[in-house]
Amino acid sequence: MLDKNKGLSKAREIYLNRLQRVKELKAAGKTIIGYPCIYVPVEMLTALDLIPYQTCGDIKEPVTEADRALPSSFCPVMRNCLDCALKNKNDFLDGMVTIHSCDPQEKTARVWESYTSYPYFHFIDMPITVRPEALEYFKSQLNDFKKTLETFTGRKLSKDKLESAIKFHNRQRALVRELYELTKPSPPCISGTEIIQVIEALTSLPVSEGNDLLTETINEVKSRTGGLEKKPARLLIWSSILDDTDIMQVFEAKANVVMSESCGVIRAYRGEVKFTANPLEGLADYYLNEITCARTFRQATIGETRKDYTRDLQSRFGYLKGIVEEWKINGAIMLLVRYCDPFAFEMPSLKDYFDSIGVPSTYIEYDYTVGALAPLRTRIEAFLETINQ
Amino acid sequence: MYFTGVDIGSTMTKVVLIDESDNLLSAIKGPTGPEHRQLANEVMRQSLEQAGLQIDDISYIVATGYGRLNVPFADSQITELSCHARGVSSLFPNVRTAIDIGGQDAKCMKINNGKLTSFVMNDKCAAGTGRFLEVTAATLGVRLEDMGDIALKATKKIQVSSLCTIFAQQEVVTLLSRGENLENIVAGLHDALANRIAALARRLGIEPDLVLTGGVAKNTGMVKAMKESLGCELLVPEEPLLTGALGAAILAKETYMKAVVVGEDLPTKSRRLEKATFFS
Amino acid sequence: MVVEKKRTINRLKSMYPLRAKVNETYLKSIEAIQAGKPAVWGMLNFYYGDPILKAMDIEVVYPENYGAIAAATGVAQQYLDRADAEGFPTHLCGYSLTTLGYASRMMKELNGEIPPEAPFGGMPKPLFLMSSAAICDARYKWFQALGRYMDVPVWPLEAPLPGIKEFSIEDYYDEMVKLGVKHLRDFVTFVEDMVGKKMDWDRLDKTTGLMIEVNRVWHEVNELRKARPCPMHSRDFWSAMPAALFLAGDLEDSLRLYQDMYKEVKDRVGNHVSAIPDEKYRLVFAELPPWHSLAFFDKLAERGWNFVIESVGYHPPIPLDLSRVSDPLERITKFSLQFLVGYYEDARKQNVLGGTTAYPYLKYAREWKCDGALLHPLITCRSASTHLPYVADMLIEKMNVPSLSIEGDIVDLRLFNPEDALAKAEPFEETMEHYKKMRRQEGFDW
Amino acid sequence: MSWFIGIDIGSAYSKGAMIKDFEFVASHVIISGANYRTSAEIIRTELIRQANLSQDDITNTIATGVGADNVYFASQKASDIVCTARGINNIFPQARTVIDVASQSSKVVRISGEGKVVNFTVSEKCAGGSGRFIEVIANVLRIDLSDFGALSARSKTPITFSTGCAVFGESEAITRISEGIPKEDIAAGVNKALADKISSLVKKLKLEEPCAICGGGALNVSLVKTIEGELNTTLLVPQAPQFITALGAAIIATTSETSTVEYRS
Repeated sequence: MLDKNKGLSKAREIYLNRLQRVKELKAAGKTIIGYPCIYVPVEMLTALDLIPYQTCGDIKEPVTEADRALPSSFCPVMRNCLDCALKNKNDFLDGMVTIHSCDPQEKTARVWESYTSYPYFHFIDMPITVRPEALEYFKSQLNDFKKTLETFTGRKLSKDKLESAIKFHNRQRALVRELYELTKPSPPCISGTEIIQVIEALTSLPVSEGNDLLTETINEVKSRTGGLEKKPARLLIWSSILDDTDIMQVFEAKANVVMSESCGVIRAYRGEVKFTANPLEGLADYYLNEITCARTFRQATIGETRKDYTRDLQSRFGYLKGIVEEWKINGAIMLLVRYCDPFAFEMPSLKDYFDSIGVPSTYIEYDYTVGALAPLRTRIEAFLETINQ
Repeated sequence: MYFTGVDIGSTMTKVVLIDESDNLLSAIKGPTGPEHRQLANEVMRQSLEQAGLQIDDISYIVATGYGRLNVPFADSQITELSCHARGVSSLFPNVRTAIDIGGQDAKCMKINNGKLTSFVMNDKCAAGTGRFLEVTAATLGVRLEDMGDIALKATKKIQVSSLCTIFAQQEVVTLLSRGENLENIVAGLHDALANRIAALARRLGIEPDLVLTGGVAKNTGMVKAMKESLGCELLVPEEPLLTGALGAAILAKETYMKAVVVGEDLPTKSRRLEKATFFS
Repeated sequence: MVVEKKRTINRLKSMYPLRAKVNETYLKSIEAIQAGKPAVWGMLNFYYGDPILKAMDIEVVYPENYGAIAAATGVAQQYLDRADAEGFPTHLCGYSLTTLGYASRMMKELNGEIPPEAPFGGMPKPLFLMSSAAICDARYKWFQALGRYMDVPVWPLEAPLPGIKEFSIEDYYDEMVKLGVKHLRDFVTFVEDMVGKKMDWDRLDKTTGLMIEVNRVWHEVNELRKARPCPMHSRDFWSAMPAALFLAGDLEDSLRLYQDMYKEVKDRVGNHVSAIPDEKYRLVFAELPPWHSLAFFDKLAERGWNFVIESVGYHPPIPLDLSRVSDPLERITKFSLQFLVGYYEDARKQNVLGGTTAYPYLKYAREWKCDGALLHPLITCRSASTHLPYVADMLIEKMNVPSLSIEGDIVDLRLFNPEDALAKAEPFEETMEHYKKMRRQEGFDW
Repeated sequence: MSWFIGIDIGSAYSKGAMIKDFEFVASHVIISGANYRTSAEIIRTELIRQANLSQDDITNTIATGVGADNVYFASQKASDIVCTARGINNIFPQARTVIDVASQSSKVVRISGEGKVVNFTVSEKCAGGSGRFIEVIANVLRIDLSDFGALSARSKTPITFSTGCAVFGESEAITRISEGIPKEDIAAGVNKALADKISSLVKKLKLEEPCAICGGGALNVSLVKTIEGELNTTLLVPQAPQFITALGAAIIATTSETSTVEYRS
């Protein structure tokens, strides 16, 4: 008999009502700070006993308010995200931390700040390269973030507070990776849909509660008997964002999705923050170097004067090879959210890379609405028909 | 033994009935209404009537197309891509590339001895589908089936925006109010669509033999435009609308025969043609 | 029926020699390139990289501009289709798709030869690619994507994008300068390695000084346009800007010629000479103009529409005294930063925190006394369009200045429909009249 | 005795209105088709027939709409936005905002007491913001356009459309049908999608009440209701909403006040 308030069922419940817990915490006198992008160093919020809450759009909500400030040919995720804010769905927030991870994030952040009036609002700039001076600059940006946080809370952000926060969040990253170990068996012990529910729950919980949820979930899934239905294909999904179960269910109807290289799934949990003399160094390095989002300009050798496409692909997508082998992937879906430029420019090269490691791949575009998922179903099924013969 | 393929497309529903040696016993076409199930039952009934058979005579039934999930009596579903690939290659054994331009989407398929090996599909932007011609035909007050012949009468090329159907439509309006001649505008529209689809096909890489199928393949002006923008020969089936249903029927036969060979018994659906209706 | 083009706009005499000089040098550089002189593909980089390449005497071609040329001469479509076929989503920046299609044609089909159909001498295979983080993501991802077609090194120029409020944090500015200077120093080393010769620092110093002075004078010219009636039309701005924005042409010539423009405009102000016959309405234009149908501005001029200020993305930074900064790289950095942050203090005072590229339009409307804004959102150029709805909202909210939005595109030129635009002119005049009254009632001074 | 005609050649429909002493005496609508010139003639003939007059009885004719250039017998042409403003002002002088839901685009115009344009906005080119969306879906659902409103009014659970491409709204509808969604929910979903687009246009412009609605879309009761709900206001609906712009043109004809501008470029 499953405990309704533990593990997967709890995750599902929170996923369906992400605001519930933060609103409780708010009522209990906690300070809730929103952030729209995984590039925001949540450790710094946790360290000051602030509750990080990832604001996200609602795929089922048609955009009406955001038209006032953003055109329709714009990242539908951020349009939707802002729309929810302008519909006062995030009014419980005590503040927002935004970041220049990509144009839509930056443009939306400024409009957001201009149309709302949270007690606290901060914008972090972010360089595009991983060059040393860029890293230095990013560190200084995090330091400025620290300053405004301290002014807002009236508390000092001490080194040990920050380090213990980093420990908690590293622990969370480790647990998510452990959860993903459970998709390695065939059939996998946990579905992509369930994982989305867990991750979306994490991004709306204090880190410690999130870690408990993860531990419960891992134990529950390990103790599962029989596992899931074995489907004819083991898929990898590569996307900018994948935070809704509707689309995941379309993928999982006839295949097992065993790895989702995307925001809303594993991207924020791949690496680990290193402990450095000044913790901000470790944070800057992790967020700029470790997170594998297409927004960062990577090349084989920094400032190279010779260029070689093969090595270039390696430096941009090399990490996928190990994943493909360990998780025995036999098909990859390159999922593009419409108008996402950083990922859109990547697509042909990514296909080159998948071809080079012998993984069949297919390109799918979607506009972050539940509107027309059926044609998408046809594409997936046809793709599976091609790899299963 | 008899086998049936049912293809419920966005605009047309087709049924093909064959025997074990691929003889075509009946082929039925009818417009797809909002009530798929009822229609599936109806076209199936007609097709049986035409072939002089009872529903229980059919050994295996495969459904395909948008509405493939709404065929109550179908034994299994296969996507229209695999079905088109199979159908086209049964008509043209040497086909390597097939282009299907439907009302809602356009598909380009790579085919290797009857099997779909890879594909690209446009279902996100109407500018690259048959819908492009339907919408603009409506704006021009011209019957869709006449568009092709009108295009062939063109005296000069007009460039029409291929970026978006809505834009093209507004451009047509402007061209009309400027008094541009109808034939040239229509030809411009065909070129715009052909270029979009040619680009889609190039994404996949074109190898001969190249076959054009789907409703739009009946449009002579479109076939000409496609040849021009692809710069190569095009084969067109006599009944381009039926290749999907035909492929489904053949795949039904192959699935069934394979099962017979390995001696497994296939799960089959009830053969009752209930008068199900959709919006009851 | 076609009517012969009427020239209603009273163009500046002094603009023509400047434009001629720029074209002349452009042709020279094409010849040089065709004679085998190495060239670099560059992104409009808001001064970070250009003075360095200029000081090293390296020819630069700008794929963004070439995209516009390809569109105007009608060759763009084949490159767009090609990029589509290569698997680049069609909703990407039209200029980038044109370039990618061009590169694919040049490298895959003509093994490095310039395509015969390419207008204006085409773009040769570059020595390296200089992209920029400024303004939009496409501008560095696009050059990275070119790696599919040619193994040439890419240098993405960093360009900080500070927060408007955050900008006032202690040391914030200094850190941006630190980044810029270190980054440019490494860039210089990179360029030295690529061309195999050393930087002539005196020359860089001189080039930088000239760049700053040219832009200062150019800024002063545009300040004069606050006069009523406005002496200089946006058409003249767009014709004259490349010398300051891309440092096209010889900087000493450009300086002299901008000074001549200053004299003529000043003279017009003195004699109340207007850029159009009868200035009824003063408008601000955003962002990229419809290059292919600029005649449309004559039509509007006939109705008394004067375009008195425009396109912040093309405007010189608000002048900043850098005479005491000795390191040219630091001067370049501060000058480039000024392009954005020059507006920040004012923006903060007005508490307009949205879009760094949005705020300047409010300043324009207020100081150039605009009755309306003509917005030109572009379907496949998000960076020049996404801030426009916000601009419109702020203009009407904060100063009762209405906006008219006319959609277009950078490559699919047919999307811009002058008839449609002109059909909206009449109601928009009623709108401008209404808000003129409103402004008076609410105590605005125009 | 003097009669005035306004002719509105839209990209889908052509409408004509004839007035005498600012009162409707005749009106007529046809599908524009490919030859606007002929459409204009047909309308004029019909208007004159209805009022049994002869051409010489017509004092002045003003043309508007995308095809205005083809109305060779018009003395001048006027912007459709101005015409809509004048037209609605003639019927509802109290109206300060008017929503025009036409086949190809929707527009919102704010107007002064004198029927002058205060401000206006037109739906984005590439967006499901026009009445065409409804026509297309009605066709897919095989229902008469006039029943569309009544049908969707029956829906308890309207579906959500991704209000992106108007053309692809159709694929979505078909998709939903194949998923087994009832007709009325799809119809209601379309109305909701269109109402969303329109109300965000209105919000963009800031609603000033009272607000009227015209154009073919105003005949769709459930669309009107949905918009009323989203803007939380009561909309004034004229008897013959699709003729408002033509009426405005006729009114302008009475006081030939409009600039003659050479539209060609």
